[in-house]
Amino acid sequence: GLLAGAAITAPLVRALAQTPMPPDPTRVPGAPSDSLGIRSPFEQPRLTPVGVVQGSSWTPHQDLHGTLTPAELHFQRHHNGIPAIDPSTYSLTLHGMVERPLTFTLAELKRFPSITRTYFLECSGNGGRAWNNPRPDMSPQVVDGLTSNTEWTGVPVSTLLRAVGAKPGGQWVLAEGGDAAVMTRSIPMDKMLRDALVVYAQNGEALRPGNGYPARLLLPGWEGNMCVKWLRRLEVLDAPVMSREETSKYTDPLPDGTSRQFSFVMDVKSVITAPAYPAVLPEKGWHAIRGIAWTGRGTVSHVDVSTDGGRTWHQATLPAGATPLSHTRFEYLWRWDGKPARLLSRAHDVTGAVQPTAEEFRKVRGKAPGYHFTSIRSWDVAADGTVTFGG
Amino acid sequence: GLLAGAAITAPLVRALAQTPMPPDPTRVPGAPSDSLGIRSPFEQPRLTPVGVVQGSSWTPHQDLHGTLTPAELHFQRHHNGIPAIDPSTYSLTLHGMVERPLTFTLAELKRFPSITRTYFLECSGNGGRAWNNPRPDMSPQVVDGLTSNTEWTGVPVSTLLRAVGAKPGGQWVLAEGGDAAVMTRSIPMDKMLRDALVVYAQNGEALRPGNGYPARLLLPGWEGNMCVKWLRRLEVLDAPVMSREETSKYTDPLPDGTSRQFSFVMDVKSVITAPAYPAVLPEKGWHAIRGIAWTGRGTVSHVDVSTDGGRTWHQATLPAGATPLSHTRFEYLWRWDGKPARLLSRAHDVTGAVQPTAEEFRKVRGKAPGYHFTSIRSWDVAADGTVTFGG
Amino acid sequence: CSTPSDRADPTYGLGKTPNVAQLAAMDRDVDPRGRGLPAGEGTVSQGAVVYAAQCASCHGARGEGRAPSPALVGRTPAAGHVFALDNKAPRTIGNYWPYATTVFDYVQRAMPQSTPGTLTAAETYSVVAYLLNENGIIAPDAVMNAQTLPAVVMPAARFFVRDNRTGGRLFR
Amino acid sequence: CSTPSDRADPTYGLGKTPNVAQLAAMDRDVDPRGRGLPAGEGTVSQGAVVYAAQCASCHGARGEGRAPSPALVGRTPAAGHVFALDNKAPRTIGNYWPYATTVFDYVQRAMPQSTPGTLTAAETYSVVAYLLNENGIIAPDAVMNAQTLPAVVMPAARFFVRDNRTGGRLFR
Ligand code: HEC
Ligand code: HEC
Ligand SMILES: [Ca+2]
Ligand SMILES: [Ca+2]
Ligand SMILES: [Ca+2]
Ligand SMILES: [Ca+2]
Ligand SMILES: [Ca+2]
Ligand SMILES: [Ca+2]
Ligand SMILES: [Co+2]
Ligand SMILES: [Co+2]
Repeated sequence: GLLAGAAITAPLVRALAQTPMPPDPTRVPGAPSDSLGIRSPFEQPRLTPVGVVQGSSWTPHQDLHGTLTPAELHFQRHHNGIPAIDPSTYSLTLHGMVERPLTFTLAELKRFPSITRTYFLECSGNGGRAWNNPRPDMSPQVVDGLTSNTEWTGVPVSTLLRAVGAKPGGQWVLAEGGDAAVMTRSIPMDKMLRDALVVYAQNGEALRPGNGYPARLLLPGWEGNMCVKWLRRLEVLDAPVMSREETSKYTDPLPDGTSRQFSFVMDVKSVITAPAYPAVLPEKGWHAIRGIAWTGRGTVSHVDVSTDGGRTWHQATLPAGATPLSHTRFEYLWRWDGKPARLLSRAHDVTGAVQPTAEEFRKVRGKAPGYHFTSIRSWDVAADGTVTFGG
Repeated sequence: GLLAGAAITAPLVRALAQTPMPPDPTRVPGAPSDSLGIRSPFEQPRLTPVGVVQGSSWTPHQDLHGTLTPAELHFQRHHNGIPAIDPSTYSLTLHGMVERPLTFTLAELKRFPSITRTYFLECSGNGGRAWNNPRPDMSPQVVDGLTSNTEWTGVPVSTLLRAVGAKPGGQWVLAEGGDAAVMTRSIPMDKMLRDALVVYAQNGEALRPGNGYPARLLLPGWEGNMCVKWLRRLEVLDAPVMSREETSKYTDPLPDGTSRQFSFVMDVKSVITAPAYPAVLPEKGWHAIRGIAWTGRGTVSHVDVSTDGGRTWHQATLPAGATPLSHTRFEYLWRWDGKPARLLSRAHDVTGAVQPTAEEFRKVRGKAPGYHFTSIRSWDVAADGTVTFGG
Repeated sequence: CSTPSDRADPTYGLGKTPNVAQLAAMDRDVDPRGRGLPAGEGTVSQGAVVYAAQCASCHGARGEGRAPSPALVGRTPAAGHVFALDNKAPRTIGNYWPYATTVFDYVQRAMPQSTPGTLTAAETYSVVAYLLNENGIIAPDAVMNAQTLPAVVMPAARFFVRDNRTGGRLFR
Repeated sequence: CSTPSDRADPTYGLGKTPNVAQLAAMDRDVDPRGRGLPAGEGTVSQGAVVYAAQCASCHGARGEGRAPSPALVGRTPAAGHVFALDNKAPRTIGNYWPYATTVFDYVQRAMPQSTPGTLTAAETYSVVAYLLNENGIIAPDAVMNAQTLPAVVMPAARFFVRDNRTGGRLFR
C-alpha cells in the first residue's frame, strides 16, 4: 500500500542521509535502488504553505532550473480542498447547444487523438502578496510561486466539440469542476476551438490530484482559474454565465473607476529566481543571474537584466531557447564587484509588450489592482552577499 | 526529517484512498494540500525491479504519456549501488593535457553559463532481455525500460575544457564516476566539444541520486554507459584508456567474427507503449496506438505503424512534434475490428536510417548481439482484447 | 485500412448519451437572464433565518466577514468604484457584484462551505433575498424567484468593461 | 559593464588548483601503453593466493563464475570469435578482453566488489598474473609489472574493429 510505500523507501533514505557521510564512496558499496528514484536528502524542495483547503500553495522557484516545474511542486490553488476521485467512475459530459450530448469516461478521453505541449499555468493572483505587502525576506516562491510550467498531454477541446456537434450559435462554453467548490468559468468558443485542451497527463504521467486529477481544462496562456480542475462538464451556451469567479473575482478594478472583466490572457512577465532571497553570494566575481520569463500572448522575444536598479540594461541569453506559451529560462553572467547591487529583469514578448516598471504599473493599474501583478521585480544584493526582495 | 515527511503526507494519502470513495465529491470539502503534490492512489507507477546494487531498474513506459520521463521513474543502471554524496564536499576535477588543471565545487559548476535541453538517455543493453528470451507477459517496461527522456540543465563540457585550456593533442577525455564502481569511459574530444554537458538538473530540479547526483556527464544521443554518473573527474588524454566498459562490455560481437568497438551512437528505434501488455482493449472500435521513437543521429523523421504484422504500414502522427535527440511521441488511430491483430512500429530518422525488422536485425547482428537491440517490436492483440508481447 | 480522412464519425464511437437525472443534477448554472433558476421563491425574512443558522458562523452576524470568510455586505464606497486605489476596500455583493443571479448560482453550488450544495431552492432564494436586502439593493418585502431575481439591477454592474487589449507596447 | 565578449578569463574566476594528493589518489587509470601502472609486481602463484582469499567466493574457485559474478576464465571458442551467434558463450578475459592492462585497471578500481579499491599494487599485479595464466595467456612463471603487463598480447585483440557507421539506409 501507499503507506507501506513510505516504509519501502526508508532504507535508501537512510543510506543517503547517513551520518557521518562515507568519506570515500568509491570504497564502500552503495545503496540498493528503490521503486522510485527519490531525491537526495540534501535537495528537498517543498510547496508552501501546506494544509490548504481554501487558498494556495507555491512552487519553490529558487530551487529550480531549466524550464519544467516538477509535478510534485506545481502550485496549487483550492477553493474547497482536493477531491477524492475514482478514475473508473469519473466522467466528462459535453452538452448544451450541441447536436448530441455525450458523456465520456477517462479511458475514452484517452482514446481520442492527443496533443502534447509544454505550457505555463499562472494564477492571476500571482504576485499579489508581494505587491500588497513586500518584505525583504520573500523568496521567488513567495513572490511568484503561483506559476508553473508543465508538459501537458490531452485531447483538444475542439475534437470533443466536434464529437458532440457544437452548434454555430454556441459562442461560449461553461466549464465546471467536480470538487466541493464546483467552480465554473465561461470560456469563449474561439479559445476552445483554437488550442484548448482537456489534459490528463502532467510531465509524462497522470495529473496530480492537487492539479486536477484525472482531467482538467488547459487554456494555453490564459489565467489559471479558467483552467478548471477535476473537469466534469462543458456546456455550450450562447452567452457567458457570469459566475462568481468571473465577476466577484478575477476582474480587475482600474483607477478610472471601472472593473476590467474577462482579462483572460496572462501578460508578459519575468522574475529572477537566482540569486534571490534567501541565497547568499559566496564571493565577488562571476555569477549567473537566472530566472524565468513568460507571456500568454505567444513567445518571449527577449529578456533584459539590470544590476544597477534599472539604470542600464543588458540582454540575457535564453539557455533553453524560447517556446510559445511556456516559461522561458533566461540567464545573464554578471561580474559582481562586491558592492551593493539591485537586480531586475524585464521581459518582452512578440507583440511588442514589455514588462512595466513598478511605477508604470501603479500608475496604470492602481495601488490595489487585485490581479495580474506583472511589474518588474527587484532583488537587493548587499555587500556581504545576502540577497533580499526589493519589491 | 525525510521519514517524518512520509508521515506528513499520510492524511492526504488516506483522504485520496478512502473507502468507500465519496459518492459525490461536490458535497464534501476536499482534503487539505500537502508539501508535495502526491499522486493519486489510483496511479502508482513504479520502477522495477527494486533493490538493485548491480543491475538495472526500468521505466514503466506503459503508464506514461507525452515525452517526458518523471525523474522518479528514470531508469537506473548500477554497478555497485547508489553512493551517498554530500553536495558541499563534492567536486569535479579536470586535468591531464590541459594548461591549468582545476577542481570545481558543485556551486561553481552552477555559476558557469548553462544550457537546458531535452534529451533521451538509453542504455545499450535496452531490449536485450526481450530479445534473448521473449515472453508474452513482457510489458514495455520490461522490453524497453532502459530508456528515459529528461529536460537536462548543466554546463557545456566545452566551457569547462576552455576553462582549463585543453591542449590540441588532447583527443580523448576519460570520464570517471565517484561511486563504488568508479566507472570510466573514454570519450572522443569532438563529442565533448560538440554538445556534451555536465548536468546537475533533471526535469527542473536537482539530479536524483539514482541518476548521478549531484552531477553527471550527458552525451546527447550516445549510449547511457558513457554518460558517467556521480562524475568526479575528466582527464584529457591523447588516446583512449580502453577501460573494461569499452572492451569487455559495450562492444558488439558481429557474425563476421569481429567485435564492434566504440559503437557510441544509439540507433533509431521505437516501441509501442499502448496498447501493450498488460492492457486489455475494452471493445472494438477506435483506439490510439501510441509509443515513443528516438534516434541518436538527430531527429526522428517519421514513424510507421502496422496492425497486420507488417504487411501494410501507415504513417503515425507526432503529437508533440519531433525534437532532436529526444523521445518522440507517435500516435496512430486504429479502428479495431475485434479480430486478432499484430501491432508494430517502425521509426525512421533524418539520416535515412530505418528501424530493422527482427529478421534483418538477426541477419546483420546475429542471434546474440549483446547490445543495441533496435529491431521492430510487435504486440499481439487477441480477440478478447488482451495484448501480449510478440517479440 | 482506415485513414484520418475516413473518420466520418467525429465521435470515434466514444461516449454515451448522458444520464438524464445525473445531468440535471449537475446542470444547475444560473445566468443573468435567469436561465437555470429553479422553481421556488424566498423572502428577506426567511433568508435571515437561513443566514443566521447556516452562514453567520463564518461570515459574521451582519455579513461583515470573518477571515478567511469574506464580507458579504457593504455599500462603501458610497459613490464611484475606487477599488484599484485602496487595498482595504472590501468588495462585497453590494458594492461589486454586477449580477444578482450570480449570488444564487454561487451559493447554490458552493455554500455553506462545509456542506456545499445542500440548500433547497427556497433556502437559496431566501438567503439571496436576505443578502440583497442587507446590501440595500432590494426592499425588505421583496420576494425573490425565477422572475424577480434576474430583474434586479446591481449597483456596480455599470462599472464593468470587457477587456479588449491585444498586447503591444502600450501597457493598459 | 561586462559583456560576454569581455570575458577574457575562461575560468570565470572559478575552480581551484587540484590538491596533489587527492588527484593522485583518483588518477590511477591504466591504458594499453601501461601509463598509470604503479611500481610493484606480482606472480601467478602469489595471485592464486589473492584470488582464493578475495575473489573465489564470488567468481568461483576456478574463475568459472557464480551468478551474478561473471566467469573470468575460459578460452572457448578455441578458434574464432563467434559470440554474436551464441547466447551462451561467455565472454571472459581469455576469449574476449583485448588488453591485459584493462584487467589491472578494472580490478584496481572496482574489485573485490564488496571492498573495492583496497588491493595493493602487488596484490593487483599478482591476481592479474593469476587470471592471465588461468586463461592460458602467460606462463606460470611470468612476473607482471609495469613493463611486462603492457606487452602481453591478448588473443582476442585482433577481432576488435572500431565503429565507423554514420547512419543512413543500410543497416550494419
Ligand atoms: C464554513 C465556513 C462558511 C460557511 C458556513 C459559509 N460560508 Fe460563504 N464563504 C466561505 C469562504 C471561506 C468563502 C470564500 C471562498 C472562496 O473565495 O473560494 C465564502 C464565500 C462566500 C461568498 C462569495 C463572496 C465573494 O465576495 O466572492 C458568498 C456569497 C457566500 N460565501 C455566501 C454564503 C452563504 C449564503 C452561506 C450560508 C448559506 C455561507 N456563505 C456559508 C465560508 C463559509
Ligand atoms: C562480492 C562479490 C565479488 C568479489 C568478492 C569479487 N568480484 Fe569480481 N565481480 C563481481 C561482480 C558482481 C562483477 C560484475 C560487475 C559488473 O558487471 O558491473 C564482477 C566483475 C569482475 C570482473 C569483470 C568481468 C568481465 O567480464 O567484465 C573482473 C575481472 C573481476 N570481477 C575480478 C575480480 C577479482 C580479481 C576479484 C578479487 C580481487 C574479484 N573480482 C572479487 C563480484 C565480485
Ligand atoms: Ca487561479
Ligand atoms: Ca548503461
Ligand atoms: Ca463505445
Ligand atoms: Ca446550464
Ligand atoms: Ca573563485
Ligand atoms: Ca590518468
Ligand atoms: Co484576469
Ligand atoms: Co555501443
